[in-house]
Amino acid sequence: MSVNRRKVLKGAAATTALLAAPSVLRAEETIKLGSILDTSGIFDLYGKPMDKAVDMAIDEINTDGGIAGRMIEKVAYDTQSDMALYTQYGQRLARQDKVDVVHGGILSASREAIRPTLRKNKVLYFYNVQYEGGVCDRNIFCTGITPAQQAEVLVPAAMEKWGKKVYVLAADYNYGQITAKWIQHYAKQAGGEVVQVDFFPLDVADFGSTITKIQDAAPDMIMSVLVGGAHLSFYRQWAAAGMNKKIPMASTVMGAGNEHVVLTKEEGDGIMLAYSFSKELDTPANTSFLERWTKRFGATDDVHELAVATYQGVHLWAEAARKAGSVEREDVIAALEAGASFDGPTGKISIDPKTHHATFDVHLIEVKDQKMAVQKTFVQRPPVDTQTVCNLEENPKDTTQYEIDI
Amino acid sequence: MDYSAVVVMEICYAIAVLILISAGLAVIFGMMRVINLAHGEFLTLGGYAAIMSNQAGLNIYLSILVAAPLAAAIFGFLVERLIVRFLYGRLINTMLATWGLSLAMIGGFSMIFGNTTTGIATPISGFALGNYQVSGYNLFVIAIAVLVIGGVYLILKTTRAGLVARGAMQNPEMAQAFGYNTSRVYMFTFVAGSALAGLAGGVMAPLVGINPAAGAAYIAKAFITVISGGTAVISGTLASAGLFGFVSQTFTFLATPVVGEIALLVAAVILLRLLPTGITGRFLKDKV
Amino acid sequence: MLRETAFSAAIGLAILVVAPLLFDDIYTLTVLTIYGLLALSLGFIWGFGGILCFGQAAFFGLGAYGFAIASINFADPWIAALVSLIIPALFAAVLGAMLFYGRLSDVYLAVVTLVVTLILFKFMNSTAGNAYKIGDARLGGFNGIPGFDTLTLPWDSSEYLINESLYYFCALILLLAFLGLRWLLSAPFGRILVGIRENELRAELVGYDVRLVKTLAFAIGGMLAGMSGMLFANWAEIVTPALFSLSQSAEIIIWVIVGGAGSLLGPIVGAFVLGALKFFLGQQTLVNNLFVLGSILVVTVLFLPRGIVPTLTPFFKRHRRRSRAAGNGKRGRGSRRRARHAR
Amino acid sequence: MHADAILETRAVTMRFGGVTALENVDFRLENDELRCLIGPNGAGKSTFFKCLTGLLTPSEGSIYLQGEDCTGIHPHAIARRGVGIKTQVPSVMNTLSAHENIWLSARQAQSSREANRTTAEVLERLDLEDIAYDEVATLAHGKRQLVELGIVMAGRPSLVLLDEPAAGLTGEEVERMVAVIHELNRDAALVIVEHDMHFVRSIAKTVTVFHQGRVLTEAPVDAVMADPAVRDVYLGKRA
Repeated sequence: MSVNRRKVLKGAAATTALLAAPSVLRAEETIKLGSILDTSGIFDLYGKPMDKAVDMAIDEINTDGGIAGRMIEKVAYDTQSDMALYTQYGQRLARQDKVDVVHGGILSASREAIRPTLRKNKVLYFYNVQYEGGVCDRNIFCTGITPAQQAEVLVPAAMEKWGKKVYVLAADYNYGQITAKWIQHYAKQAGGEVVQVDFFPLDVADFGSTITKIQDAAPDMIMSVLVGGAHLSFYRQWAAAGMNKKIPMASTVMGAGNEHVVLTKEEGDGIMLAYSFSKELDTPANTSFLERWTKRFGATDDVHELAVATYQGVHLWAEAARKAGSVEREDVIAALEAGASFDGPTGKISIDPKTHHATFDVHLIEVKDQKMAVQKTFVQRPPVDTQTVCNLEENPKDTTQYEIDI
Repeated sequence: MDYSAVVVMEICYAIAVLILISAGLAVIFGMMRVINLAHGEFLTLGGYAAIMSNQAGLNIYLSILVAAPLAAAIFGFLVERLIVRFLYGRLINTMLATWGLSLAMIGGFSMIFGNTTTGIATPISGFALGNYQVSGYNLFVIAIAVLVIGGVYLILKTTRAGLVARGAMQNPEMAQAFGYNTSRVYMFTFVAGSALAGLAGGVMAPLVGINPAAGAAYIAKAFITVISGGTAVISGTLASAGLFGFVSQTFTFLATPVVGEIALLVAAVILLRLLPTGITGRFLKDKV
Repeated sequence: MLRETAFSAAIGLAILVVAPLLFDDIYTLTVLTIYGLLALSLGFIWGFGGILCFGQAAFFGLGAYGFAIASINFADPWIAALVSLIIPALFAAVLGAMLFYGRLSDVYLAVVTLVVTLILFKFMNSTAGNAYKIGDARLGGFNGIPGFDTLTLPWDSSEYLINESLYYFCALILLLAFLGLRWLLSAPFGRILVGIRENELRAELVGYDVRLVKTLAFAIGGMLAGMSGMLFANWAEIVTPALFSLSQSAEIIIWVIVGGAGSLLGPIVGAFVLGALKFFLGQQTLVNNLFVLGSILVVTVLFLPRGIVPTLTPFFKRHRRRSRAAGNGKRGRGSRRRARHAR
Repeated sequence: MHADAILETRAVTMRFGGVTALENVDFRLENDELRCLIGPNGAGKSTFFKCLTGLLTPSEGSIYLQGEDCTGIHPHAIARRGVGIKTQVPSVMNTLSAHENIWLSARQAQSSREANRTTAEVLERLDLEDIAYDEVATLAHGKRQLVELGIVMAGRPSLVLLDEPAAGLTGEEVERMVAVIHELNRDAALVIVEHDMHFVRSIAKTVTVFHQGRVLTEAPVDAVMADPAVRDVYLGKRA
């Protein structure tokens, strides 16, 4: 199927290329980096800082002399938190703007909306977001943290501290479902027991009955995979009932949208997390990164995991392009598979050639006083979940997003 | 035993929330036959007002109970004068115009406040009910709902203003003939409805947090509750909030929150199929 | 009549053929055409049947999901296309029968259609688990269904309808739908439908089964919306629960009212103009898109309650054809109100 | 049992909540008969009409059309059995033309071609040809009454119900109405609710008097007008 389609596309691309000859010449001068993010609408609390991160990374690369002497130019579209617009702008980036690489996409649905388009048009794609894992596609690099990378660190640590009975609350979509499975997997491995898993659609904001149910089950700890603005209410209502003093909690997502700053100290304190980035990570690289961010944008209030992943994603791509001496898709892929790496605020980040997912440091974190205090660092964790299903070295033609069965 | 007490309290709480979020819409619909589809954003506005004034140092109860309804009332006044008053008697047109207003307000909120969810901590701590921890703020919400319903009832039944309002709504020409300015009555009614929406937003803010699109979660439920209740403000809202609160919480406890929400919606469809003009369109006709 | 139809067909064809030359972005043009069909479906039942459906997105979503699911399960995408027409039409017929045989009108009708859409939205959103499967198709919950096979040329199953060919296919369907509805409105069924919009009671008292006629019109509207959903699925190559969302329904209503509910052309124009506007607003960050759309709706309702096209028409057409069954939305509402009082 | 009447009601009772609007109404109308219903406001005449057209279903009792039990069937089904009604306030399709209004009624049971012919005929009989293509909403009250009558005629009914056909008409228009009514009566039985006794006298032979939801009396028009009980009802002495 895709063969024929590609043929048609090639034909169409050739005709338009003829018509657009002058712009091809201009493209020799600058490198076009396509950015496609929700910088308005309900997901803009993720998208806006990511957009800033793209700008900052591009400027830094250009200040360092660009890539092989060529400067990078950003071509950005705001998808307004509307999935239909991803398809539209994705096509535009690939077919009209003819960018050399695309960074962006936030929700998994948005990534899936543009991934086929970019693959068919042979435009390299970087998805720099924490997500459920399992995408196996040679054209895409996923530099965000995946569930197993968090759960393998978080679950044993939390169980050791608090006890064996775990109650899981998860957002009812792909990410939540898959992360919940990994939590169950690692809980069992550590000799514990998951007493109950409850799923909540993303717009549920009333958790009264759930809090009662949890008390009825009397677990030793809660694992929260609750996502987004509505689910934030859970932490409030949990604290309002006084439960935060009775049953401790760990989470794989809380804090990714700076939830720990929105919540008060009383509501947030003591929640255990695992991320690759924390503002409180005390390394020279991170300190310098935050200083540069402050200098450019005034404050670091909005920096979060996804913004840093995006920043590192852009740099990682640039590093590979420099090594390859080209921004051609195949050259960049080869350089990344050969171990191109970037030393960013979270430490070293490189690509696992089998899965095109990233390997980086993961930190165990505790929320203290609206800050993410780093407890312990686990160096260079590979994407173990995607590795169980994906091997691009053996099947380079694979394009599936696998649902990992544990 | 403790468990059933907690469940009963949760059901009461669910009903109270429905009453609170619907009251403003019900007053406006019942009295003026106007559906304010920006109602959800009026709630959001109340929520922002409460959060902002609290962050500015105002006492939390004053923020919730005074600043929130006041802000919504002022905004409601502007909306009535600038938009709604040109559309009286055109139910569908008011719905469309206020829907537009609702979208514009969501856009406006995002431009002003950004899309981050903000909130304030609940001012009342939890307490133990037997073996269970229960949120004390839930009781506060229930109390406010009771006060709101009681207040609206008293105003409509016993005060002169309520009498004039009821009269003007039932027969504008006659009220006008008696020398009452119906335009002003409509205006006050709309402002009062807006204030109730703002109050609800303020009361809910500590529980659910506010973001620009937060109103969308309420408007559908409030709309359904009010229409299913019919045009009688008090008895209609009480009846449908009671029914839907009970149904949704029961199903939430038996299954999951989604099942609870879907049960509420299915109940509404069945109800309207059986009683096409709402509960009070069929029963309790002469009640307020 | 025939000559006029041929004339408008020719003009429509010319516009749709020329459009790609003027508008360099065929991909966006395609989706605008699809939105045009969606707006047309609501414009028909609202403007001519007097049925304001707050849940047109439900049929749109069902068409899109119907296609995606059927395409995964059946080898031939054209079978899937057929399925994606039948499902929304049937669903609309059943829902319509429930509404109209239950004598629901106005705001009550609005509530029920809205609630049904919400139920579908919430349901689709909570189908992320493995158990939600139709045949080989996982429903996917919030993330939707990606990666289904799209339409191919009927005579050559290896050539996909993409880019230009997809656009021309969509444009053709839009044109056919437009002409089909024009014909329908001049046929007895359409005239009866307009009569019912004008005075339901009277139509009933001369012996028309109002419930049946409205149900049929509603089903036709549902089918057209489903068809646009099917095309959308082909265009986007992914379907998500957002298709069922309240904001999707809102957008359809805004297209129709801004374009003008009393004509068939109005909704299409509304969809094209506002769809394009939304697309261009995405390229700037100064003003929030929702703010602009919402303000446009408020201003339209206040100052142009009949919409763009019916307001402009008199300037082009000095005198109306006298026997035409067309009216305008505003008056229609008034007489419906009277009809209700009479009952 | 004698031949089936075109309309017969047996013990029709209609209650709204606690209020009884009709009580045990027995009414019989022969083919080709023309009957007037009179009675003070609130006597139940309009409710009775609503029951006959199916807009209301009687709480008790039954309604027979040509011997067939039609209680509780839907208004459009009753219309299809040949019952046409002109309501008190003209119920027409306001933004459509007179032609379209009448055509829609004719088209219900006729083919399009036949309906065209019927429409032309009706327009001619009612002398509405010059305004046939005007929007009905723009017509004068009297013309709208005629358009509604045209709608009724085009359906070729066998039973016509007229609710106050003379209300609001000028003297000349009343005369025309009387003529139309007589013409209608050639093919159909009629029941006419009317207050204007003068008008009643000029058209009806038999009159049925409603009072407080019951049939008070049923007699030739002159006898009714001489009946002191009827006069009391109208003047309210017994009320």
